[in-house]
Amino acid sequence: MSDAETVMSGQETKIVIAGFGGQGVVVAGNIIARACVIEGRNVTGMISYGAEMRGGTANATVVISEGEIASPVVETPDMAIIMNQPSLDKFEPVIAGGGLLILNTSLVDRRPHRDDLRAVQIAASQIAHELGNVRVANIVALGAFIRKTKLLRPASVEQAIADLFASKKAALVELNIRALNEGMARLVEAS
Amino acid sequence: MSDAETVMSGQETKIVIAGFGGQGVVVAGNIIARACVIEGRNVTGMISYGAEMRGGTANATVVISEGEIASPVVETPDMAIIMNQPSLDKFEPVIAGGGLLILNTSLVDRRPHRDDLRAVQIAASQIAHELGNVRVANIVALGAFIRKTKLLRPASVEQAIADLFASKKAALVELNIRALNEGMARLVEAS
Amino acid sequence: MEFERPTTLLETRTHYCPGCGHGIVHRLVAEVIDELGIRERTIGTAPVGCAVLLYDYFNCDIIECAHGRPPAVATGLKRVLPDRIVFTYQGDGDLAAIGTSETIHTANRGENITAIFVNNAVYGMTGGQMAPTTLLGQSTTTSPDGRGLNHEGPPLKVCELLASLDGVTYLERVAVSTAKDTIKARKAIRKAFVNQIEGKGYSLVEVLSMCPTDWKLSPQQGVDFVNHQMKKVFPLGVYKDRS
Amino acid sequence: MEFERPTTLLETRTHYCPGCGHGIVHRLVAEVIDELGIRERTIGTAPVGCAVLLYDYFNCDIIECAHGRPPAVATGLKRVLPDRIVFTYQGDGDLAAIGTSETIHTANRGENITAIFVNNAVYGMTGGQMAPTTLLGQSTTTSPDGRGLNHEGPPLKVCELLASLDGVTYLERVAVSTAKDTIKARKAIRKAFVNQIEGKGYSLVEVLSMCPTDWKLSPQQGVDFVNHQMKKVFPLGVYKDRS
Amino acid sequence: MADIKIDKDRCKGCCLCVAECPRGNIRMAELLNDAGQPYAEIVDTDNCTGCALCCQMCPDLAIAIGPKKPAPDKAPGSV
Amino acid sequence: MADIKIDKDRCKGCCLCVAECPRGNIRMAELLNDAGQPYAEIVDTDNCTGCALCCQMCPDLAIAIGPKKPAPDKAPGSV
Amino acid sequence: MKILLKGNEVMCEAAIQAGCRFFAGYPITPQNEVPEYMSHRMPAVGGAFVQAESEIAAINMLFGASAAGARCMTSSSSPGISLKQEGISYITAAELPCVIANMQRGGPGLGNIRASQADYWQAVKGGGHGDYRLIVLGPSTLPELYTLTMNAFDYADHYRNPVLILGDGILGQMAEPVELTPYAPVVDLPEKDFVLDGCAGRKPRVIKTLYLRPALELVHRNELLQAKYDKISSELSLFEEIETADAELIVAAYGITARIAKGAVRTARRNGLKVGMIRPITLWPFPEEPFMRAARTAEKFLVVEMSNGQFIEDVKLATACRRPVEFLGKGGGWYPTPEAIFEKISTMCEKSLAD
Amino acid sequence: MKILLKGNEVMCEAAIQAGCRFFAGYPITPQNEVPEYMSHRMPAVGGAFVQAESEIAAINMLFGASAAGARCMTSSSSPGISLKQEGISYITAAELPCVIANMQRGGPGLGNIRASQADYWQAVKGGGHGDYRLIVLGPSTLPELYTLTMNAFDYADHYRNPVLILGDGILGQMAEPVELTPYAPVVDLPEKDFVLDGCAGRKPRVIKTLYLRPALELVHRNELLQAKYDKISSELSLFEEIETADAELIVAAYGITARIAKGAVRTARRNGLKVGMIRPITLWPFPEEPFMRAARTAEKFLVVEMSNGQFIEDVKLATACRRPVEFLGKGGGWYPTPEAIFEKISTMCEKSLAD
Ligand SMILES: Cc1ncc(C[n+]2csc(CCOP(=O)(O)OP(=O)(O)O)c2C)c(N)n1
Ligand SMILES: Cc1ncc(C[n+]2csc(CCOP(=O)(O)OP(=O)(O)O)c2C)c(N)n1
Ligand code: SF4
Ligand code: SF4
Ligand code: SF4
Ligand code: SF4
Ligand code: SF4
Ligand code: SF4
Ligand SMILES: [Mg+2]
Ligand SMILES: [Mg+2]
Repeated sequence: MSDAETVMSGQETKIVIAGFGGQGVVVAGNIIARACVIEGRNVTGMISYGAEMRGGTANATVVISEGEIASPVVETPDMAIIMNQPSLDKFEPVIAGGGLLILNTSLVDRRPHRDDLRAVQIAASQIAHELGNVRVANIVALGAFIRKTKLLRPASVEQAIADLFASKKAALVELNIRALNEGMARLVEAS
Repeated sequence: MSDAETVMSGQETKIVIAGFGGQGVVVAGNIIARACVIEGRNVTGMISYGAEMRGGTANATVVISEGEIASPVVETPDMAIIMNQPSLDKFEPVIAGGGLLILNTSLVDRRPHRDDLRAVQIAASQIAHELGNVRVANIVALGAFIRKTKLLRPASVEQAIADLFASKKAALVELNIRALNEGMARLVEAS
Repeated sequence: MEFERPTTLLETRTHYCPGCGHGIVHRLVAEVIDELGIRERTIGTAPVGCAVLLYDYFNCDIIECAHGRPPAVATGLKRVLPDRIVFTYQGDGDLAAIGTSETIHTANRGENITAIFVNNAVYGMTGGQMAPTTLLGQSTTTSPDGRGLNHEGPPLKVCELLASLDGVTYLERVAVSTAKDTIKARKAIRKAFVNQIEGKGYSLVEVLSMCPTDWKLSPQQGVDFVNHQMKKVFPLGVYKDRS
Repeated sequence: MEFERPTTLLETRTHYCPGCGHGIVHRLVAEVIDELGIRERTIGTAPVGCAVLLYDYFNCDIIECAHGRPPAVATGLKRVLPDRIVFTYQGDGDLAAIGTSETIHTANRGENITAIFVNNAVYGMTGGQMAPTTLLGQSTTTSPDGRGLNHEGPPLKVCELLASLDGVTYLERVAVSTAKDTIKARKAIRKAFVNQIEGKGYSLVEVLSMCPTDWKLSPQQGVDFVNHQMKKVFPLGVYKDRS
Repeated sequence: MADIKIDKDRCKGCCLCVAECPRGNIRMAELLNDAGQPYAEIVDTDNCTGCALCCQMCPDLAIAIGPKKPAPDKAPGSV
Repeated sequence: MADIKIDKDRCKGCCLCVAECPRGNIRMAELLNDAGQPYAEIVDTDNCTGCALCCQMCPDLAIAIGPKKPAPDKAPGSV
Repeated sequence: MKILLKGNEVMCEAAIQAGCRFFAGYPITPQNEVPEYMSHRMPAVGGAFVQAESEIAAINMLFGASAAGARCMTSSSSPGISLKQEGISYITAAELPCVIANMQRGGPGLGNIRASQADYWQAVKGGGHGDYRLIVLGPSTLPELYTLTMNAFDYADHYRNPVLILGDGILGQMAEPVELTPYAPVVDLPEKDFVLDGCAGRKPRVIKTLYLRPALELVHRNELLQAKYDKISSELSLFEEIETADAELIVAAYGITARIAKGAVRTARRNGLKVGMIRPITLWPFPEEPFMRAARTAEKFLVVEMSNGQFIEDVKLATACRRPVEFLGKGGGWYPTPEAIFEKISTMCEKSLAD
Repeated sequence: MKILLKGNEVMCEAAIQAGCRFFAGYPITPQNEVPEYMSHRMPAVGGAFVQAESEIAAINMLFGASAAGARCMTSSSSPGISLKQEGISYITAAELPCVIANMQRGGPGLGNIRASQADYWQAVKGGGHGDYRLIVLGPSTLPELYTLTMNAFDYADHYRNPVLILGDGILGQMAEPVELTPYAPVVDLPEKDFVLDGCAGRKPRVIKTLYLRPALELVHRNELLQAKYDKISSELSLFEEIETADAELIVAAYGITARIAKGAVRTARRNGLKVGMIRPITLWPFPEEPFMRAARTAEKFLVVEMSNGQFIEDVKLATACRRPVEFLGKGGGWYPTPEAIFEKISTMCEKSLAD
């Protein structure tokens, strides 16, 4: 199945971004959703703050669709950006068959067990560290994600980043855009 | 219509005792109800604390019946013990046709307007004053009531008084029983 | 000396019992409103308690609140209309039992309102149950053997309690059990309103008041109870003045 | 010196954030329960707040209460079982906002219980809103420009407030922001439990505690915030001791 | 002497004024008012100083004191 | 020297112990623990006085100090 | 021997007979006799009476007292009961037995202090949040109030569920002779294995209502609660039926209203009208069976209630809307007379004849 | 231009656009963004934000703010809304306009912070005491939440009645692009002749809910309120109908559940199943007309709700129990997927064929 097919297979594309609290998964989800708005597409986003309170993992979900979106709640994501090991353990079992994983290999130390999933690797935390701020690992992974899925235009994502950090320092926007580009450049197709 | 007829005319006999707060109308109602219990009759009692809060008039109602009592609420009393003028003004219009009024002439300065009611007069406050305590005016009026209606046996009423004041001084019981007898003795049939 | 009914008080005869302190407190508040010329921009809050019918007596806008919530209602009113004069009038059950939380937080936020707190050491309206301010040993319908230290605790002293709050501007405890006290009480109430006019924040005047009916005393004994019993436990005076 | 996990504390890893003061307070309470040998007759009340999962950590009977109501629940427990040891563990939102009334009246009734009050100047569990104890100028998610005197009022000082209540036995404010403070805090908590064992009435220990997450500070900065900011506004010490 | 009046129908008979009057100038009437309550009355208007202590104490605003008539023996402007 | 141990999986990496140790005897390890968090480690057990100040401060009870071994040079009953 | 007591006192005495040993309440008319009575009787029997600082404190004191194993009770009237709604949801979620009385008064708001039945929905559907159920009892006379109050403690313990006694101002204030029969349990009373009294000799216990992990734990918890509610529904259904067998018109009413309506039904029968009556005693679980039965034989229904129409919805649902249901009721302290009900019955019967 | 906002923020922004200038609230998940948003936006537009010391204080602050003439709002989630019940009864009795939002979470008790619809009865029947009604709106998407929130202020002012926005944790927490259209009133807005702002130039005004004298004054007051509720019922009925005309099966759902169910209905149609849907937007007044109509043509109904069965009773009443109504729902933070609903629909349709 090609990437484009994945997008079209259902009416809706369901994405989860998962990691530790502090890894910026909510920001990543926010950027995806904003990019959709820029592209005029239907989108819903949601932070699953369900079972966890303090500590534990955090995750954000996004649903993108060309039609009306029924449920903003994602139970079987088509795609997942996995920022750490516990998130892989948690989400691997529920990803839809044929689904896609973007794995932050810096903090994920195994390959998926399921063989009906596709995976892409990116040393996101490592790369972020190289860029001078480990907190942009989320954006690095996001870069890999959009490069792989072609779900969004890089320009929209850049715009979304610029909008989101508009009130903050310009340097921050720049750093994030660099992270995005690194991510797009350095993803590794898993064998 | 004879008194006995009055009692039997409906299944239930509905009585109201009305006066100023402090005139002991609740105590009078309580004694009637207790006397009924002693005689093994069905009875309900109620204090209408409805519209008035502080100040104003107080009234107690009693329903006596040989069968089951439907409503403990009395809207059209068959009999009324009227301890003061405002209570006459208030209750005269709602007494059932052919009903009976016991009027405390010490504080009621007119005769009933309606001609379908019967009235008995007793200078209850005056007599109570003579007995040394104006607060037993209620019992004096009660004496007149039971004498006139024969609804209850004087012995049951005396017993009820004794029970009610059991925890208080014996002198109080005695005073109240004297008041009862005075009331029975000194009622005046209204012309 | 002239003595006339204040225009802020309607002609209506009150429903209060003979010798009840509420009537005096009503007059004092009305006189102060008259004197300050603020009747037409004043909004009062009626409590649930014997004074619930405040609107039958006061010739100004009045809102009747849920039991204990006048401070919250007053907060809403005052925040929307900062240039109006808002006062609460509350009993001890209302202010110091069910409304404790609202009282403390409204006071501490320093809401620019005036609270008139009528402490009669009992729940008047409901027929004489124990109040937070009931004295030790005082018997009520729910403390038939007298309030006890062990189960009910000592009386709650509202002025002392609120005095520790940094947000509060002015606290005074007065009484209406002698003519002299009454004259002083008026001064305190006046000050509590003037503070508000001057934007100085939360003022509360606690008024020791008679409830002869629920104390099961004559009016004269009621006055004596305030003078000889209550004043001992609730000393009169200014508890805070940052105005 | 030996340092072991108290048996009153289960092995479970807590859900608290790194540098959160709750963990320290838990340990202190558990150590005191161990030391006094009362674990098997102690009943704790869990608040709604970050410490809601108290029962996952404490090896004794625990009841989780509605937000702000632990003092009332504790009253019910203690009146039915006067020879058991009952403690409440509450945050500043729980004890000093929604539960103000319950706190004051339980304290004033002199209920023979022990209250552990964890003051971290913010609503931890719900994500950092302003608490009654938030400092002036401290910004939170609901006081984004810093708490202001005008609209929010000054921080509420619980020990100072309760100190005026005649019914209260013992009040002390401590901190867990240095090892030395922690050792002192343990002594205060011990005393608050001993008072109860001896039937002396209501004791409350206020613990200044860190919430680095909602203060948006690192754990170390959190400790500094307690030491340099909070202690100034909330001076440590004994506020009442009638024991 | 003061222009003092007790509104008998407003009076609830609490007697607080009676106790408060420094001149013992108020007493309870023998009769009841229309509301059925005893009421207070001034013993002697001439004996009243107009100190208004009774008014201060009356919970029912039943006592009013009219404006002082300008004392005829004092010329306007004097002290 | 004390029998001090830091449970690395209980440690949440708050560093409060580090700042508290009067001997500068605690540091953060380079690695992350299983929960993905940095953790503290004792620099030198021999340098530890067993004062337990670190333990007093640790919000996660990650630091334990074992019972002091009876000092061999002190005969029981002496002092 | 029968003695004359006010309804509020009857209820208290029944509670004490049933072993209630903790009472917390806050004054409110028309139920002030309850805390007043309890304030002297409770200490006399070795129990605890607490005049709470608010209705909220009172219900939460019950939360503790019940957890500590005591039979316990609180009482209030409409506005005060509204304040207890959060507590009621918690106490039901925690499955703590207790008895709550609502002597309803006129509403909404401060209203007045006359009798009312306008808190029916609050009681039977749930004024608090979440899916929960109270067992709701609607006594009609003081002897029944006496018995049902004692039973209430049994149901509460048997099902580990709060029981609400839905009375009203008339029931609380009226006096009637009552035989104070001794207490005897009506259902079996399981050992209270949830009690928190210190963990000596056993594992620590927890009473809680928060269920976070795993994500659907609370859903599971709700399933268990629902299973319990289903069980209660299948086991507990109390009602009184009067001459329904051949009735063309069925009067449906509960509580004091049913007592009054009964008078009207008797009169109607004396006047040859084929009228019967169903009086639910348990308001939840709602006794559906007699209604379903009657819906097959009767032509129409008349609901009488002291509200603007709440109970009527349950009658419609119980009869599956099969028959027309007319209504006689108002809120705000209105109560019907037997005469007014009889008149309504007559009109309805005449109309039937005309049809 | 559409912007991406969380539901809680959308609601706040709509309120501000509609002229809301007073907000009081107390934090509770999942609606914390509401006070947080209001704490900075309200002062920015010259309004007042008060973080109340409790939910009870908050609702009573609204009592004052509304009396003072401001458009005002409070917000909370289930346990907090339970605490407001007394205040809600008062504010409705006093006929003070205001807007209250309930972003429902799992219950009963402390429950959890997932989404729920188990406070339906509390909202539409009345969790407080007495006969009163809230206008209850159940938005299903964020654009609708935006519009309905603005409308809520209009309905409140037009009818002098509180309006409750019955949302849930998903609606509050989800983000969706919304066009922030400018506010325009949807009903006419009478002059507020009840406002207490000092009696300069007019007679003093009173706002009260106590009616003691004459004895039936409160009954009369209730009659007036009921007349108003009848008027609202006859005028205000919002709902969405999807392919009901030829539907054999009608799905009934509201709020976020309806949004999810819609997906299932679309799928069903694509699969050739004759399925339609009715989505009440006003939950009170309940839109009976489309249900009555559908009960004539459809064979059966399916109710989907995130509770153990509350909304279903209104569906049964609105259809006069004419058709079988099946149920898909659970309480405690359960929510349906479009797939699960579709499955249920399929089973029901198969059964129909089999019949
Ligand atoms: C929520 C609620 N609880 C209780 C009541 C009943 N109630 C009415 S007034 C009152 C207390 C009155 O006492 P206080 O506030 O001291 O006023 P007072 O009558 O003594 O002036 C109470 C408990 C109520 N109306 N509402
Ligand atoms: C009735 C009710 N209102 C609000 C909440 C939401 N809530 C949960 S915890 C909390 C405050 C927590 O703050 P605090 O008591 O200071 O404890 P901390 O988390 O800071 O230790 C609030 C408002 C609730 N659960 N119930
Ligand atoms: S009961 Fe007490 S407070 Fe109420 S009116 Fe009478 S004397 Fe005054
Ligand atoms: S949010 Fe604050 S109080 Fe809560 S666990 Fe984290 S640090 Fe502790
Ligand atoms: S004014 Fe003074 S002197 Fe005159 S009656 Fe009154 S108290 Fe007595
Ligand atoms: S004080 Fe007033 S009410 Fe009392 S007796 Fe005197 S005049 Fe009458
Ligand atoms: S016990 Fe004392 S010396 Fe040893 S590591 Fe800890 S703080 Fe440092
Ligand atoms: S204090 Fe405890 S949790 Fe914090 S770094 Fe040190 S050992 Fe780890
Ligand atoms: Mg009082
Ligand atoms: Mg806190």
